Amino acid sequence: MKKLINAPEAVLADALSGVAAAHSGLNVDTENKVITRTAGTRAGKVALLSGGGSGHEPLHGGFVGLGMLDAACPGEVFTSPVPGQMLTAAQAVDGGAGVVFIVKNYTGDVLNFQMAAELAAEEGLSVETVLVDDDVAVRDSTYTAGRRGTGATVFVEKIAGALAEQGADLAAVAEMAKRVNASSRSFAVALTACTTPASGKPGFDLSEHEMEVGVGIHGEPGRRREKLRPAKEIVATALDAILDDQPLAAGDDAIVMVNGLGATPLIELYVVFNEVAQVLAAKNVTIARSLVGNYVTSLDMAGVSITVCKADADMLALWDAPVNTPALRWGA
Amino acid sequence: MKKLINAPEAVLADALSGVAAAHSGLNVDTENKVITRTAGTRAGKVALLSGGGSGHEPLHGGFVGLGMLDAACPGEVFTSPVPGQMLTAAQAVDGGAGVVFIVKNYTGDVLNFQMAAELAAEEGLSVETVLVDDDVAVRDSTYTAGRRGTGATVFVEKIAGALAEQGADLAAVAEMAKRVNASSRSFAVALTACTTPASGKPGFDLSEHEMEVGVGIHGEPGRRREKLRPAKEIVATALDAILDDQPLAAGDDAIVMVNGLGATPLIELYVVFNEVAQVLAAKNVTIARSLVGNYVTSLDMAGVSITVCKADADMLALWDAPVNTPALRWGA
Amino acid sequence: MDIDLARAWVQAIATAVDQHKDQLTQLDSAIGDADHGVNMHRGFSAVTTALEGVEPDTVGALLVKAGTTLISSVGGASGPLYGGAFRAIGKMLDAPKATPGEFAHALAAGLDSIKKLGAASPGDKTMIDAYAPALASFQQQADAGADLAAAALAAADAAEDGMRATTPLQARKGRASYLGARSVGHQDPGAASTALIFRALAETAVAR
Amino acid sequence: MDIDLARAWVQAIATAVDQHKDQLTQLDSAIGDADHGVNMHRGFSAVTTALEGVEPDTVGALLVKAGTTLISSVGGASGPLYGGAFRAIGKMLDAPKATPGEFAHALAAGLDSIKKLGAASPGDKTMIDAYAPALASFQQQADAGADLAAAALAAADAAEDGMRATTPLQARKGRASYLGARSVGHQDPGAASTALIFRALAETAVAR
Ligand SMILES: Nc1ncnc2c1ncn2[C@@H]1O[C@H](COP(=O)(O)OP(=O)(O)O)[C@@H](O)[C@H]1O
Ligand SMILES: Nc1ncnc2c1ncn2[C@@H]1O[C@H](COP(=O)(O)OP(=O)(O)O)[C@@H](O)[C@H]1O
Ligand SMILES: [Mg+2]
Ligand SMILES: [Mg+2]
Ligand SMILES: [Mg+2]
Ligand SMILES: [Mg+2]
Repeated sequence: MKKLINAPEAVLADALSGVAAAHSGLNVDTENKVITRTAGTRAGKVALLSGGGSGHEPLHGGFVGLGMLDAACPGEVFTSPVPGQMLTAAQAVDGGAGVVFIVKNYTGDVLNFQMAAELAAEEGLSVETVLVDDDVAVRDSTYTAGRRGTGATVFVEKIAGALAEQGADLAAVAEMAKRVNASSRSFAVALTACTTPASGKPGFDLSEHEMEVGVGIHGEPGRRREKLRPAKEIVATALDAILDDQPLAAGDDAIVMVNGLGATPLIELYVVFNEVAQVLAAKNVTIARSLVGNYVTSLDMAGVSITVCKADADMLALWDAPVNTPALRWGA
Repeated sequence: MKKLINAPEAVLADALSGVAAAHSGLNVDTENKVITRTAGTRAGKVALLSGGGSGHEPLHGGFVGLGMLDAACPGEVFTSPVPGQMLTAAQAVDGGAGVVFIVKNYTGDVLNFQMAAELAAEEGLSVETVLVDDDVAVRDSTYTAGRRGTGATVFVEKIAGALAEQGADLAAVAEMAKRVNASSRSFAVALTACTTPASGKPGFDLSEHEMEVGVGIHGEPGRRREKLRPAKEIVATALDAILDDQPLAAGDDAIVMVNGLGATPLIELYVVFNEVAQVLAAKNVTIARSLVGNYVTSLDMAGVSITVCKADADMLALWDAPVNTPALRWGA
Repeated sequence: MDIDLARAWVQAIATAVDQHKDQLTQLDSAIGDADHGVNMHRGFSAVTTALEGVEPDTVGALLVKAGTTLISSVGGASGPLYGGAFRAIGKMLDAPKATPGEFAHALAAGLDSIKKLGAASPGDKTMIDAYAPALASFQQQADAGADLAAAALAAADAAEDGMRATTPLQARKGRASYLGARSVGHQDPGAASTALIFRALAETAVAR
Repeated sequence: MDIDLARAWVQAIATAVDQHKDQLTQLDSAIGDADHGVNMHRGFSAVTTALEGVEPDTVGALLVKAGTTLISSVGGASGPLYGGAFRAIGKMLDAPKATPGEFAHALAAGLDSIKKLGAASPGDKTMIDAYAPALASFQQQADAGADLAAAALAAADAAEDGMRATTPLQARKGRASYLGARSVGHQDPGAASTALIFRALAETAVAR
């Protein structure tokens, strides 16, 4: 294992200290592992709180700030945070208008956030939980754990965060978060496995000519292993899966994210984005807004995820609203 | 070689089409390989032009926009652009007040930009060339090619770009660019080699327990090979080299960049930043501004570069001025 | 079961988890996210610390504290599931001692908690596939009048059988479910840790 | 040297570069940035295209065009250096034909151009370490009255000797200089391509 760290067990604490040192706009409670805005929550503003295992940076801490999250709770690497973190965070950021928990759909995250929501309710806080489950590589079914939450989290946090900043109430913010999630689909492909600091070994072995298709963001293998193919074909596979589940019609607007999984050079992400743009242009779908870069990563995994959100005018306007976080900033 | 590409020879063209599709604020001349601002250069504003081999994204195309570059000329991967690109770009962005060429100090870049400057002069353009040579891993000497230009390029482009936006004249902008370069030092360490699309193989082999110390951004081996060490010790080595060459005194302000070389997870960059912050705090040096992320990359190399600029009040004010580019944005 | 034994059991789990940390993580690496050993280790280290110097009046108080500590230190899926289970077990044991029959009831409450929280059924390739057969064997022995050691031994054997039987299953819950048919052929990490928990119970009871 | 021979020479270089592309890139991978083969290939492919259908009146016009094309297509350090050299050679050959002595003078102008642009000296582990001995041998043969083929053969041998002699040197110019002492033990890629250029000259002249 080759990592720029001091010790596997120190990664999270050291990184949080680094976040604290780098971003004066963030307040990092290193003891409780809670990241909030230095400015705090405006009285009467609905607070947005998210969290999950670490190793996906900039998610979620990098999205704390004006127009997006009020608090992030980082767990250990690939491990859900514990209920106490969310309770501490919720109490810290509640502005009297309630707190929306944005939870990626993984059993661990769901259970820990659920317990936190119960504890918060006992403390008199109003909490609404929104599940993100956009990964079409996993088919939804009542008999399974359901689809994973991946790239759409960024869209949910940005758009619902903007609505909260505008003063919408708890129900409205939660409702918009759900709408964005319902409109978004993702699909990912990995060229290499990632290595968690604790395990020290890659999660799986891939030959020089193979890729894992339909991977999540926790280093698990994908739905199937295939021969590595040109970017154009990989994009076709991903967009087929996405558009099969959420058709887009000519004239539709989309917000598109081409996201690196941690070890993918930006030049390759632009190659991928070019292919996505061509496919959508051929369908007369407009890429109204886009992100190309590393937003929801998986440690040192090489690969890409593509997220497409079928966006309405409200979503686009909220997308354009000011945001000022370490990883996403405009208009502020 | 595992890359998200269509073919090695198509990488640059495909990526440029991707940049064009992703950023409406950029105008991409895919034929001549020139990236400019869609808005063009304000009449009377000094234009900033940079360029170099591709594979360092977001450098330079990702820094084209308000408050930073007017044009970027991407060469083939790790290969200087040709003079014709710079001539085309200079003619496109000259606003009547002249053009500053920001050139990283590599023989190829220097020669190609020099020829371009001659051609531009023949066309009646005023051109000032500023060399960036911040990498202290390479000792300066009149008998060698001199120090490499690496991370400080971002500082030079940001700060000189802000000054140009404020209406300063050609000499003043070039002078500020030189001052920023003279105040900046960098040092880099690699955990893995990178693989260029054309060669298809890693530039060197490193065992699981080794790192290359004092690498550049073109996949070349470093000054020496060492046993992989904890982040704290790596940072000590890098900062020793940097501060040895450019001492910082208690009370000094610094702009610090902890930059991933392409395949480094952000969580590790924060671990490194934390160590940098501790060392500088112990010297009572203030990290007045900072960047943590992938800004000057080396394809899929895992590793980190640290850049420290001893900043005066002018530089800090210009740093804070509005910037609106794909990779750096605030206040606009 | 009494307070000292309960404490010894929890400590034996901590020791077993410490010894099998890498193995649990490797199992989780194959079909999950490579953290189960680390999670369990972090949790039971915290439990050991939390119980130091604590002198509860009931078996239940000790186990509830263990469960609460797991919830507040593990994270992941296993934290709430195991934490909730220990809390449920503890809540049934509001006395300084418990007969094997009472303990069987408590263990049943633990399984119910896991099922309720995680919504998994036997055969979904989870910790339930070790826990359910272990509970059944324990119950059977207790019903037949066996002592704690004998019942726990039977439970540990059954847990290990159940754990091994997860290998051919296709996962329907937890992260392994994302792999679909590719989860077949790998043993479930949570079932493995459940087997450790029942083996620790057996060894502690036998040593008494 | 005449116009047809010059054209054949440039085409022979293109063929040689095509055949040795990977080898040049591998040499550059060891102590540079792994692009010299690709650079040279891009450049001489462009030259081949640029010269198609062009019927210059002088040897020089053809070589100047080759040089200009290299400058506008190669990039890197080798583009301006080789491009400038071919332009300098060409500028000395303002006629349809040149004697070996005149061609030697032109080759000398090419080396001067490289030295002037790159500020490298013999022994710095660059293309100069193949070019300079090649030029010296060519000059010597021409002075002794040898024909182009004989002079070019001697030059090609000397270039290859010079190329091999770069291996033990420590680089002081170009990217390889960044490696300091670690550049020792590797052959310079630019010296290798220079050897190809002189070997192509010899083979073309001999074939005539
Ligand atoms: N819904 C569920 N019901 C019961 N057990 C589950 C469920 N989901 C996961 N598990 C158990 O949890 C184990 C994984 O725990 P752990 O690796 O610590 O958490 P995570 O999956 O969040 O990384 C699985 O091996 C499985 O036995
Ligand atoms: N200053 C110089 N003078 C002469 N030749 C040089 C100089 N710098 C580099 N070279 C030659 O250029 C070769 C490298 O060319 P190439 O790989 O195409 O360009 P780059 O180094 O820009 O990637 C070196 O092997 C060396 O022979
Ligand atoms: Mg986990
Ligand atoms: Mg090069
Ligand atoms: Mg796990
Ligand atoms: Mg090279």
